[in-house]
Amino acid sequence: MHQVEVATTQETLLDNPEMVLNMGPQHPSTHGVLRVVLRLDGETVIDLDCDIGFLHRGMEKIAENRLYPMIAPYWDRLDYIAAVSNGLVWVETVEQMLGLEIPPRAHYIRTILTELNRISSHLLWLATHALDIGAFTVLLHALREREEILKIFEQQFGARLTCHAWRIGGMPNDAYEGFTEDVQRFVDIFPKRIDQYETLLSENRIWLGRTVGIGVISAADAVAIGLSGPSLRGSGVAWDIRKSRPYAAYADLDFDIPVGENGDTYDRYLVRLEEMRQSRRIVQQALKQMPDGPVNAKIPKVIKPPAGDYYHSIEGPKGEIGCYLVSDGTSRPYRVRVRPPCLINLQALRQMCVGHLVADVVAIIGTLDIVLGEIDR
Amino acid sequence: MTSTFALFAPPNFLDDLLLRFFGEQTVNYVVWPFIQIGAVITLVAVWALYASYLERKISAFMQARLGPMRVGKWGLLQPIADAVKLLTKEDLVPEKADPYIFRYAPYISVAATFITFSVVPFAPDWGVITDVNIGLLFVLSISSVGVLALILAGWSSNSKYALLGGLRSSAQMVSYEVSMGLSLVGALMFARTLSLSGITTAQASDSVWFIAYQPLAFAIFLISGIAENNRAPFDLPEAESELVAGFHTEYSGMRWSLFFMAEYAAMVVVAGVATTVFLGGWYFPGVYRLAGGSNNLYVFLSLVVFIVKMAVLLYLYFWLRWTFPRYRYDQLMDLGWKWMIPASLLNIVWTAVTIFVLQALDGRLDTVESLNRGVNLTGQGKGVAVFMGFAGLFIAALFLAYLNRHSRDFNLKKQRREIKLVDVPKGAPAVARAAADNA
Amino acid sequence: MVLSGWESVFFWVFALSALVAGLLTVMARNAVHSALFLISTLVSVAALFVLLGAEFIAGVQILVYVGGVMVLFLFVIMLVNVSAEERGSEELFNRTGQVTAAVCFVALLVFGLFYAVNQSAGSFASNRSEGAGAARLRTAETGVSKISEDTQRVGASLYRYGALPFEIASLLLLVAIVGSVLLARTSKQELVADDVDPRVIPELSAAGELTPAEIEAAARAKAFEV
Amino acid sequence: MNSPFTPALALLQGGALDNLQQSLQHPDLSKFLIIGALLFSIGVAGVLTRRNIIVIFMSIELILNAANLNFIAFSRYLQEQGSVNAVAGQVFTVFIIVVAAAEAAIGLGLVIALYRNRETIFVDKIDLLKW
Amino acid sequence: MSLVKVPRPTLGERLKRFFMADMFKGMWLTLKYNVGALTDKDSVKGFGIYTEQYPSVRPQVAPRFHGAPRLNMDPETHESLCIACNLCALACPEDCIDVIAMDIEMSVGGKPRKKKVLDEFIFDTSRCMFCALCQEACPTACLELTQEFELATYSRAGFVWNREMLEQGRESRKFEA
Repeated sequence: MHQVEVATTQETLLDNPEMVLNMGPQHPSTHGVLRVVLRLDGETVIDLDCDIGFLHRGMEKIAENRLYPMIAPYWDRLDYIAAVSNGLVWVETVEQMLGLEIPPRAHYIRTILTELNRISSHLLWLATHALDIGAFTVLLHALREREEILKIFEQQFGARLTCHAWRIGGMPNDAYEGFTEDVQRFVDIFPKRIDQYETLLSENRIWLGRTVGIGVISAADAVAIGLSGPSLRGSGVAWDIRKSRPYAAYADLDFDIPVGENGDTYDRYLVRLEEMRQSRRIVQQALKQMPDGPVNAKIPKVIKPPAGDYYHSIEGPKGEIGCYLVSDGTSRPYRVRVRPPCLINLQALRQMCVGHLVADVVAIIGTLDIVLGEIDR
Repeated sequence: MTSTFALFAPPNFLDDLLLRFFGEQTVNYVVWPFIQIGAVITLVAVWALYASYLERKISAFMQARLGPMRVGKWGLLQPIADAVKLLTKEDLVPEKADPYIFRYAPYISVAATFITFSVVPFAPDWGVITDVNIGLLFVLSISSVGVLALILAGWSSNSKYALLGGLRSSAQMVSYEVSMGLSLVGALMFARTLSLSGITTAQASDSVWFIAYQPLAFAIFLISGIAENNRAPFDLPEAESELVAGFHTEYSGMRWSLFFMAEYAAMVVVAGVATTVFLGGWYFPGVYRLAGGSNNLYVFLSLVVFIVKMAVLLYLYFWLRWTFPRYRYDQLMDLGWKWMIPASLLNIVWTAVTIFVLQALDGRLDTVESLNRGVNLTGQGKGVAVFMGFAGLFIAALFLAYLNRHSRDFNLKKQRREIKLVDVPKGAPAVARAAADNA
Repeated sequence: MVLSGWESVFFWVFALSALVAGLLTVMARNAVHSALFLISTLVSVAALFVLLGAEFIAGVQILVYVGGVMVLFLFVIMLVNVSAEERGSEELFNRTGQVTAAVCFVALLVFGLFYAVNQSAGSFASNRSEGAGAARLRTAETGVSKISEDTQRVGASLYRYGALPFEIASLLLLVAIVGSVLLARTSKQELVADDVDPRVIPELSAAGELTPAEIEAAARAKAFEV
Repeated sequence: MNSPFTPALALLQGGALDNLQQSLQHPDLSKFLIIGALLFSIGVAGVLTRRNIIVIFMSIELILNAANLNFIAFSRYLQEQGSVNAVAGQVFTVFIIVVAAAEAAIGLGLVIALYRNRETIFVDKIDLLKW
Repeated sequence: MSLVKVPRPTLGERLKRFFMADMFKGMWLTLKYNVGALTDKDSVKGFGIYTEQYPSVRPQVAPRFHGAPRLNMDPETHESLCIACNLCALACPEDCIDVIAMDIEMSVGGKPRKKKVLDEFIFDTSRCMFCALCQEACPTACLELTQEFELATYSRAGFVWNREMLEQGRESRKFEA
């Protein structure tokens, strides 16, 4: 990314029509400790540069010194909004390296809970995105539904946010008593609630004015940058790993991929809303088809994947989250590398923002749905 | 003064008491105004205090929350706790700030809003502090001074966010002031006076609120008023998600609370003026008869009527704020210059046409009673005026739609686009399909 | 027109504050302070207008001057940020020649004024018929003050005798709006507004007023419009 | 014929204090004129002496205001004298305010354009006819 | 040139826009919530209040919740269940557990035997991720993450729990409303 000169002397609007504005790292709408250096002409963004790394914890390096089961909790802390999905990448990678056969019930429960996690992640995105654009009420309405999901997580995993959801070879526990009813209740109530968000936003003329035509990125550009997830689908590329390389129980389930047309903020907003509906549909189906049986495969006492490397990725709420794992045959990985969707999506920020106003930068950061825990790792 | 209404005797009793100590002149010109001013300032300050409570409660209810609950029953003492906190907080002045201007800007803001209350007629008789023959102009001119506070606060903070906020807010207030002032002209043409009390009496003598004659002007005034107060959805200067807090980013403690107080007091000013000019002020049919000849009771009931009308408008403020997203700065300016100002100009022309039509019809339909103090209309005349008023709404809408037919934001206000649902076959790679979609 | 009682107290208060603030306007180092003092002067003068019974003009004075013109001044001061330049050791005033001229002029004016006032001493303090005009005023809502009809008379005058100048004034304002918009625009903004002849663009960029990046940015900004 | 100072001298000689008190307690038209003239001369001094073009503009506003004060004062005076069209002074003031507003808009536009090109707002540095 | 494709509105949509249906719909919803908060006591229609009043009303924590650690004791003998096997310390990704064992001499069936027993157990809750791997590793169900969740202290040292705290439970302040 190219550097913006940060001027140190006091300058005025006319001395230098190009003003440098530091947005963040402590700013209400950079979604964490992201620093965006904006070069402005009036209020129009001429150029911007992202300064990241304020939350760097060296997770990939730490993973080299831990046993395989110990690494899973660190994955939760990447994209802490979608801890369940992140955990799934890791356990599935190790399981596939080990060549384990996971019982179908575990697959179904994993599917249900990752889809719920996708909904909760999208709800938090909707909440903060709406807040950035000034619609405060949507924030708390969305958090209310997210709370329902987090309650299910708490019952199932014992934690609400960083759940440490999965274990290699299956799950720590079977679904708790009343799991089906709780999920069913949520599935029943959720469509009404989405309609309410849409009432407040989708057709509102201010919302339209703030999102339509903002942060446009064409399909070709999006693919070139390497966008994934709803940010890519908003541009009209029907790419979804749940379809193209099905994992867990997705191959048995029926769902559609919502795809935008213009690649602007409004399209991405609609895509994510529709994805929540599709996720609900998946949960509903999976709940019906969920078989009985054990939830854990037989696993060796010490996990030692055969030497070699392996890449596995799933469709996280933010995009393709992947794990590249190199094993030297010992009980600790030789190298772990995360394919972070948010970091790669953030690359599109400059292209999306230049030519827009400061207020749009906020909307665009919101629409990219970034989580700094994952960007900085 | 019957004994039944002894409760409402105090004003007269006070009057007698005061006359013992002061001469009549002094009582009329000095003591009473001071009592009234004190009462209004106290009430408005209490309102500003409790507006924060109301705002938090109403927003909480709209968001399925409870709001403040911990200090006192239902959190009723929360604003007092907040006030104590704010007053005892350290008063920070940034090192590179212009110290004098930074310190005094909040006072300008508060003074500019509080002075305005001196001409708002809360009720007839002793409910008015002073009746100035340029009342409306006075309100507009004093509230325009409030801009200075914001621009000075933003500039003196020596912070980029504050400067941007200050520039934004002053540009916003200057441009919305125009439409706000122009929208009142229509009502003035019916009332034929600038005095706010005069406008109220004109409505009372006609028994019609001017909102019926001037629905368009009322809408313009309300929108411009909300924008003028920097309230959501027009709260650009303090848009917390973009500019952190706009012009008062660097303020803390008491000076910040002064800005806060000025904002809520300014809401009351706009609501009060809207009530006076468009909603009939303290006039409500039947109140006079209800008072049964007791002047003080009548004034008191009128005061209640006025406050109720104002409360409805103030609720609207909260309601809008917690429902809508925020405009972008250029959209806000677009709305101000391309929608509000043409609409208010059109309103003036249309009102002139209305009055002309009323006078022209007078020979046949008997519409106008007199043109002396306010346009006194007969029943038929009122009908015509109301019809013209509502016709004006549609004419304005068509006119504006034509005027802005090329505007980006106008054309965006279309209903939602459908999202394509792509059903990729199970297990099949989507890449080929995506390529096909793109082609 | 002789003021008395509280009116004369207020007259002196506002007259002196107008003069002092006026002096400070001219003498303040920081242009923002200067503007603030000018605002004080304008408000004081508006108060004097009220004392003279011209409430409408006072209102207009505050509305237009304080709320409009001075905000514009502050805007421009902030845009060009003079305070930073003047805080240094730069001389506040011009060369001695101008200062002398100013002092001469002021002395001349004061001299002439004394002469004129003394010539007609006493004649201004006309024996006004107390209440001749006041009787016609109607009582205000509070019942203690009278409301003058001056505003109506000004309006009537403005539209009867002053109708043509009024229209001319509106034209003047229109010209001022257009002119200031034109003056304040940069070539870049003109480019964005699509106001530049395409043939001029190469010239501008050759003169260094526009960089290719700006031309491109303008083209992109145009593309975002629907 | 009186010398210009005769009345002033006379004021100082006999009953000066009484007269002064009288005129302070009951300011008449002449006081308004004096205030106006003083404001005017302050403005003129500002225009002539200051180097900052914005302050010069502000001084011009001061001058215009001094003129306004005179207009209003005379309008009031004539009104009491029973003149038919006494409010003409107020009407004229409205026009002056309009002109002042227009002048401020144009002038400040010029200042900004000037600042863009010359990066100074000091009049003694702006000394070329063309640049 | 436009980058955004927007469909042409139908007459119905135009009318809706003209009468600002989009705005009024949103306002109607928030009004419903506002009225619901005052009338809909238990949120039957879904427009009621959702807040938990935490300090005054204790939240129901799930049985599986991972909260403050505890060393369980045998309910009858009141002896620690911990056998000082150190498996929890090995399983911990953050190395926040220190098990300090000591050997005591005892006679089993007349023969002198050395037995490893727990001397001190240090658990650093400030580093703990509450992943429950230690709980899963414990062979005697001694170390358990309980439902206690109020772990705040005034000092960093307060986060380091020793054996006594782990067995008795920290004296935590209960906040009353």
